[in-house]
Amino acid sequence: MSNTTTTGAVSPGDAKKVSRINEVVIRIAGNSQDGIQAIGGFLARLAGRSEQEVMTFMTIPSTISGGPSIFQVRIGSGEVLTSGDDADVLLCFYQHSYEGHINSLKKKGIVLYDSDHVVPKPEWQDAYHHVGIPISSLTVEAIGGTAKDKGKNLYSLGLIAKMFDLNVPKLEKLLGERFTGKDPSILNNALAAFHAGYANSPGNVVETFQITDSDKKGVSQVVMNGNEAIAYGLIAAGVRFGAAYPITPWTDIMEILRRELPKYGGTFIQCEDEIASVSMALGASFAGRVAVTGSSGPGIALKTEAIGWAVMAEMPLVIINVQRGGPSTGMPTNIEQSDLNIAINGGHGDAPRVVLAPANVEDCFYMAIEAVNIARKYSVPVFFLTDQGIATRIEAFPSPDLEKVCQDITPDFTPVATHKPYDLTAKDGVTQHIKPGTRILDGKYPIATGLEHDEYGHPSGSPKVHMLQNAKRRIKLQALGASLPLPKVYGPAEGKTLLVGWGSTEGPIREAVDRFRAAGDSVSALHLRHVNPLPNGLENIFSGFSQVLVVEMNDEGLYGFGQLGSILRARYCDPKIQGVNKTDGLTWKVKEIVELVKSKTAK
Amino acid sequence: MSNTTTTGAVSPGDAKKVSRINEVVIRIAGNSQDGIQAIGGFLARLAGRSEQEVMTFMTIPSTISGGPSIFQVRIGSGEVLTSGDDADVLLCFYQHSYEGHINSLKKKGIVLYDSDHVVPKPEWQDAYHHVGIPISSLTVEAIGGTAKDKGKNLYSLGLIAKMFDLNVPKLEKLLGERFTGKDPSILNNALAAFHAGYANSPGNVVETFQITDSDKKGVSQVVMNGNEAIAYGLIAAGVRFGAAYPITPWTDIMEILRRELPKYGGTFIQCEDEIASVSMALGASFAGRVAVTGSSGPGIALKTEAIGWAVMAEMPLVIINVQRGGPSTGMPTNIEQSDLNIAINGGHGDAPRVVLAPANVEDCFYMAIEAVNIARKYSVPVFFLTDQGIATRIEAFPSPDLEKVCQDITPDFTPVATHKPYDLTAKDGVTQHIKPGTRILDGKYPIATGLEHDEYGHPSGSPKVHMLQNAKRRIKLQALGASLPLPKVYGPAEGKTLLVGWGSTEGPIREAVDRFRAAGDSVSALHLRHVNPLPNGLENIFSGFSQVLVVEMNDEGLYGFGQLGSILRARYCDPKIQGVNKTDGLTWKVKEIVELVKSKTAK
Amino acid sequence: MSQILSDKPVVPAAVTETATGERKGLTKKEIAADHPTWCPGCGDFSVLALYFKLIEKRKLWHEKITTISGIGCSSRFPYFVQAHGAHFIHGRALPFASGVSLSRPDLHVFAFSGDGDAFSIGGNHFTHTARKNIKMTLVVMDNQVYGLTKKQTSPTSPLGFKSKTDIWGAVDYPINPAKQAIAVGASFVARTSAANPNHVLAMMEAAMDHDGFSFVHCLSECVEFYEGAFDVANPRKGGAFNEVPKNHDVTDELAAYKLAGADFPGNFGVLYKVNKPTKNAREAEINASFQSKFTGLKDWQILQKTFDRMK
Amino acid sequence: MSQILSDKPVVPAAVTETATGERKGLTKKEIAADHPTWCPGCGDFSVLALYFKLIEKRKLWHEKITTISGIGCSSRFPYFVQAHGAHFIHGRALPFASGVSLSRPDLHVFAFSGDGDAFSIGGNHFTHTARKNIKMTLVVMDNQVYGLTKKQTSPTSPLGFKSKTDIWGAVDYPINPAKQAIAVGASFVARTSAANPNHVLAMMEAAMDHDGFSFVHCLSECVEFYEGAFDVANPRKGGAFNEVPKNHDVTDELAAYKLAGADFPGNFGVLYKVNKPTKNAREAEINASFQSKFTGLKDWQILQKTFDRMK
Ligand SMILES: Cc1ncc(C[n+]2csc(CCOP(=O)(O)OP(=O)(O)O)c2C)c(N)n1
Ligand SMILES: Cc1ncc(C[n+]2csc(CCOP(=O)(O)OP(=O)(O)O)c2C)c(N)n1
Ligand code: SF4
Ligand code: SF4
Ligand SMILES: [Mg+2]
Ligand SMILES: [Mg+2]
Repeated sequence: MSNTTTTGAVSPGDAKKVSRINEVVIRIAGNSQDGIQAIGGFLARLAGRSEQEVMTFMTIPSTISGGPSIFQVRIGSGEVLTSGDDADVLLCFYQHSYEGHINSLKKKGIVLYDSDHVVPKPEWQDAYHHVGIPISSLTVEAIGGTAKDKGKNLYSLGLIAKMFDLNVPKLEKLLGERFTGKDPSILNNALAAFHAGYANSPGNVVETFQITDSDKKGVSQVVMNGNEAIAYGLIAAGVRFGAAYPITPWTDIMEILRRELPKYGGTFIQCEDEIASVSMALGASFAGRVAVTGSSGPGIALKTEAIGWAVMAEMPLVIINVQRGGPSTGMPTNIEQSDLNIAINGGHGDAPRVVLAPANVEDCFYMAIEAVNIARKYSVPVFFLTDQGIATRIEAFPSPDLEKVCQDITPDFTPVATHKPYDLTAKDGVTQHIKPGTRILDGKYPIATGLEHDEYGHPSGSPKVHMLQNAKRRIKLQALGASLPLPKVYGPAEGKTLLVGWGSTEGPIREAVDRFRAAGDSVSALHLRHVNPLPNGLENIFSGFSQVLVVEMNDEGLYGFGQLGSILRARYCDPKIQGVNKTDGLTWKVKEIVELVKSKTAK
Repeated sequence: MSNTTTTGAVSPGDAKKVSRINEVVIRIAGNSQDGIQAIGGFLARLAGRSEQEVMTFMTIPSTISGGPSIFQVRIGSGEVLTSGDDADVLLCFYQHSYEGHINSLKKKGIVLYDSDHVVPKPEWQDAYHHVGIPISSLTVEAIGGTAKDKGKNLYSLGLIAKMFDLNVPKLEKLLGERFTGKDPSILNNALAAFHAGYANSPGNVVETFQITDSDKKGVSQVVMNGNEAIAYGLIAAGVRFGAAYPITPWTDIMEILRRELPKYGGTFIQCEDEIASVSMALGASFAGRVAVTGSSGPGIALKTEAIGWAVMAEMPLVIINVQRGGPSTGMPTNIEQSDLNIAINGGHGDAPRVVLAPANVEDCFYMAIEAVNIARKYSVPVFFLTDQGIATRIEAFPSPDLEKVCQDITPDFTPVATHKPYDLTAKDGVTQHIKPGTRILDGKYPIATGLEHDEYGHPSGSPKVHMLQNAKRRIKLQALGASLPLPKVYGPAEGKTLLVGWGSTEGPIREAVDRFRAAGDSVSALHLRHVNPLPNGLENIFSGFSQVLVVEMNDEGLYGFGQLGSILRARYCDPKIQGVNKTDGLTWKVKEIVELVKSKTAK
Repeated sequence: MSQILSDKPVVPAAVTETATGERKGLTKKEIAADHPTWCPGCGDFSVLALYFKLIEKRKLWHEKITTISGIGCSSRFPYFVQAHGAHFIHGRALPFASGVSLSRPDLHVFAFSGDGDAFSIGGNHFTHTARKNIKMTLVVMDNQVYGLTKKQTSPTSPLGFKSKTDIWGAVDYPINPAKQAIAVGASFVARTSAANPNHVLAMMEAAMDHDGFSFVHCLSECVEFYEGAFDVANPRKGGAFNEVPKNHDVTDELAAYKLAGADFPGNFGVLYKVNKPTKNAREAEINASFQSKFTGLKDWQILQKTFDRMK
Repeated sequence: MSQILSDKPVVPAAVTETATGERKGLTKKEIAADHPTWCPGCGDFSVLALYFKLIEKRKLWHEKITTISGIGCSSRFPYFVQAHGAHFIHGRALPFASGVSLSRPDLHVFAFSGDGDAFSIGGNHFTHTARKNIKMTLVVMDNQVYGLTKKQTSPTSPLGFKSKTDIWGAVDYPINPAKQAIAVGASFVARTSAANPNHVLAMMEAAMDHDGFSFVHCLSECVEFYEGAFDVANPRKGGAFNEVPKNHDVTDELAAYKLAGADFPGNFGVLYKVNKPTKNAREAEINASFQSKFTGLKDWQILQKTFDRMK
């Protein structure tokens, strides 16, 4: 909890008093049916509307019939980089939630438990401040017997609202928005449960807290998870066609696009499989404007052949890969960054493609637009590597200026005199297709093709042409690499250790840097959002450090360097580049990074 | 032509004389319908029966209706490493064959042309020794008007037999074997055409040649191409089930297995697509003994998802990949080594797999057996990366001792007391599946699965289990790597430049080394047959050289190091590792390697 | 080739030995493995229970049954059965099962699949496994929705079904699995419903006894995402369970096609059943004819003969 | 949703302008591109010539036709036509063409495919494109063999056909493409033969005019690997070209199914044709109903409304 020392820790005192804190981590543990994600969602949204930063973390049960599930939310008035290693407050509904998560509570933290279901352990009484409330029965009392299971989340929201002196009118408004369009009795019940919780003032809660005002006053924020940010980013970018097949955790994105695109005259098609969907998206890219497809793990593997066609035919396409635990069906609801290899090197033949990886939820939105624009500009397939962590993580970020950000990318059908889609003399190898519907006055029409081809797309078996076209496909990406900005080092640009990350790990890595520096260790961080091609000039950054540790959520691999680590080593041949890896399917805790980095440094 | 200086070059003299040579390169150029592959095949087979070494090279027209095609054969009594950069004799049937291939003839070489179709160019008369024979009309004369197009290859074989004083009874026997079972008039026609050619003694052929006796006297040889060697290697290894879908140049292998396996009680299934075929092969591996699937380029991409299952389920499988020019449909009848990336890194998640690459046709046979045995021993999918070059290249090699080599790998169905297929305590992570049909006395049966799993194969969402099972899958391959023999350096073990190759390029690289060393340059070579995992200890070999050049038939890639080059750089972080790459779809000429290496050395 | 030679499967000795011994049929307890992770009330429980019953009743043994599936709620099946099994990838249970069937004539091969698994991503394998008549039983637990991925439209979802990918109601015409199976050449096609246990068992038995590709289309309700989908076929929910008319000729393709096309939920029972050589038999026949030419030779000797011709 | 609203396609301005002008129909010379690489005598030449004729006769323009294919001899088609085209990957011409069709209502979308491309690797796309009734024309040039890869068994090869993968004669029952198409819901199914040019043209025209997924199954001889395969349907080779009986009701599914199942080569002509809403129309309808709620708003304003709810 950053700055807690200066603002007062969340710990019980002798008398009810109000402490000002600048952030809090709340973990809610129950079963997936308990609506704990809803409580988390309300808290996150409230933080967004209060110009605070917020980050959430949740687990999804891997069994079909549901089961234990948690939602953790961290709200702060300063920068919030992770959802927090340890909680200040643990709200738990069952004995298993209590016993299973007490370890994630800070020493002296508050455990708020449903005394209808939880019997507290004597041996933990000292370490944690226990507050028992018969949440289930009080909810029944408040809203009647039937709604029991549905209301206790809102009752608990009331408890938390009271404890942290949250803005009740804003919360009421959020509840109202959530339950609009439904039977009004539902909203009334919800409000009743919430107010009952708010009114309850358990005797041994001796302190309430106020989160200090944000330093971002006046900034209007939106609150969403990474999958939503990607879907809306694509819409803002002008994408109007997509096709896919469901798979967790990609599915949300297709569900959003399926239901939203029609508003914009666009269409999203659920296909019979992943191969059909990448093919259909390519058909639409060929026919008009860059289309999107997406998947996770196994579905990405199935799209590989068609993506190779996109490389050869130089067809723009955005492929969203919401990574999950692999290999094979693996751990579908867990977090991993192990698809970098397939994204960069998964094609047969020499099939270079662009790989981007957003660092956080806001980045999901803007980088989706960048992905579309790179695909269009370079006529290439672009892999967008997000992961299960960002996908379901909720963050607040400043509302984008949509009038500026939204793009109109309707294709141009003005007749042209002549056209060579695979012009070998084009600067940096960058060419564009014209679209069906466009008349070509010299009567020579191009073919988009997966065979090696001449400049019009007609088959060629010429050795020279193959070398030149291979080079064209490579040079385009080298030109893109040269155009990319060098990422900024977090922390001093020179020092002992540089932590390199990519994708969703930016937050925990930065927080680890903060901890190191607070302890006097010379550690900085570099975050790569453009993973293939890499921006030029990284070697100059690396040269400022005596050790470069690539922090990734994937296996160390046969030779011990992880997936990005191996790529950096191959390019720079710098033996000080080493890996820090794990594959437990969970986001990095800051302390895990700190410990592993220490152990690597000790060596 | 090695040693030609000591044995007399193939060049015309003043009087008909017999020169003894130790090798010759003959290129036959015509159209694909002319049966030029048959001439080449007879020559190769004859060399095999004469204990000579032989290597061939052919091109296949990429258009459906056929077209220009060549067959080149190099026969020698010493070691034959390549099919030869330049020909000693060019036999050409048409003007386009003449004009298109004269460049590949050595200066002062013999061009033997069909004067019915070819008008020789005056400007080339000096550089090459021209011998015109009305092959077409003489063939008609010999065997009648109808057989015209079919016989001229055999007529030409006669001409060549005479010119090189080939063993006529052996050739007659070969013809006899080839045409057994057919209408006897076909054989008679063939022999008639052959003898007519043999009897013709063109006035200006002033010299005949005799290839010196082989130093391998008494060694019985077999003659086949790489695809045949793989198919028979798999049979020798005990593989009795396979499934695939046709694709050039993989198809021959499946055609051979489809027709041969029934003799051994095995079955090969042509499936509806590549996904079905890898799945069916995995079903058979699960059910009994390791099965095979295979493909080229696009089909390999389609198999990726299921191969990921094999990694996760630890199911043995051999995947033959006959590489061709990529990406996408690419150049289906050309040669390339550009599928190393997909073989090693093409799976989603952390999905390490074994990758082997045979160096020549003989190696195709023995390495197919090794592939099967690695798959069995380590319960892993094994990629076998051959290429279009080896696939169609004919070589002679000592007849294997089949009684020793052939394996019986019938599974064992003896009941077991208990069984854990994913036992985490197994040494080096190496475990074996038992097969359906096996009774397990404790009544706990395992599931082969693509989900992360406990030791019995039942799903597990435990972070710890995922880390441990990921490690198990990695450690097995690390153990395999540790067990691999370090390849021997060709040439001195220390020096200036080390050329590193893999797959079908062993021959040309060695010949390049020979040329360099003959010219006094300090160049050696190292050939990797086990590409993933690499054998341990290569760094010790590299340390003996000031430059390590990785010679590959693939694109240099975004950062300039080629596919294997990048992998070696990532592992060893040794900046002296650089790439020598080309993608013209043709086998390396020795002189190309020499020139490129020189240019890299000059830098 | 018109006659099927019986190719003797190489039955593992140890097992045969035991098999002729005095082992008793398995009890339900011995067959059940993990407790199913399905939602309480899911139709798939019933299918599992009847598979257990089939194994009990027909005295099958653990090591003789192979349970194979793809991915989906329904495809979790193998984990719940104590027998050799494989949980393969989405949509590909059939080719995997074919690999087992074609190489192990001594095993009973059962594949369990969902409507998405079998008819969407796996639709082509369904067609080709059926046309080749590969011996095995496929049971599709059709809930007309994607269960595991939480409520998307499936290829059997009816028009108008409101899923997360068709919030306005499904617009794509659903397929009729039985019709497709008949048209592409399946030799056994039956329809049943998980809500009628006796009927499910009867269909599974008939399917197992069929020498060829036997397809059991089993309606199985997803109580989580498509509650009440099959009430219309459930007498206890006010619907009607109409069996295939007694006079239906199961070998008459046109009649079967017509019956299969009846309005949902149509008729339950065996719609189509013809006997024709299986792919297994055809391949065994090819093998027998080749092997007869090499009687008494060891494998290496057969290969030697080939190599002798390559000299 | 039962009524199809007509969603006005955004026809590119420049083109419409020209279109209303005085352009004449194209000549064969203007339509022909590369000289076909097919073997002399290949049936595919005829199909290409009739496609040219269709373009000439119906006064289609280069930029309005889109020719799409997979991989195979037949799939080389787009290279030979001067029009926007795509030579996609093996078996996937249909989903690619669907992407064109669903996003560009102003274009004529034609896909050309071989029997392996369409019914083997591409079989599932065939099923699902048909059931969704996506507007386009698919012409399958069926030579009952794999041509490009040089003579392997195809899913339409008859039993006993000696290919390189069945040297003893094919043992797998072939599929009947027309039957499969009808069973899975295609709305237009016709059969023709490249040896009968007038008939091919008539079928292509009828297919093009059909508002939905139109499938033309065209026998097209591979003279290289399956010579004489269709002599039985060729009066010039002693066979008979039997047309669909005059009294056949093309809207009667059962009658069409029965006719489609007649012994090879069966009857030529339109076997089945029904009108039902296309996927294109259904999606346009959804769009129209949503867009009517946002009339006058710019795209960014629509998105702003959504973001306002995410605060
Ligand atoms: C290649 C691939 N694509 C998608 C998925 C995600 N997925 C898992 S199950 C499933 C469909 C489930 O529906 P169904 O087959 O009807 O089975 P049910 O869950 O309804 O029993 C999907 C799309 C996957 N695991 N693999
Ligand atoms: C994924 C993939 N698998 C296999 C191939 C090889 N291949 C090319 S065309 C073809 C089949 C050709 O047969 P058909 O579709 O009937 O067309 P035809 O050549 O007979 O016109 C095959 C198997 C390929 N190009 N891509
Ligand atoms: S989601 Fe549906 S199909 Fe899956 S277990 Fe639950 S009820 Fe059954
Ligand atoms: S191989 Fe057959 S299908 Fe292909 S072009 Fe030649 S004749 Fe036509
Ligand atoms: Mg389902
Ligand atoms: Mg064909």
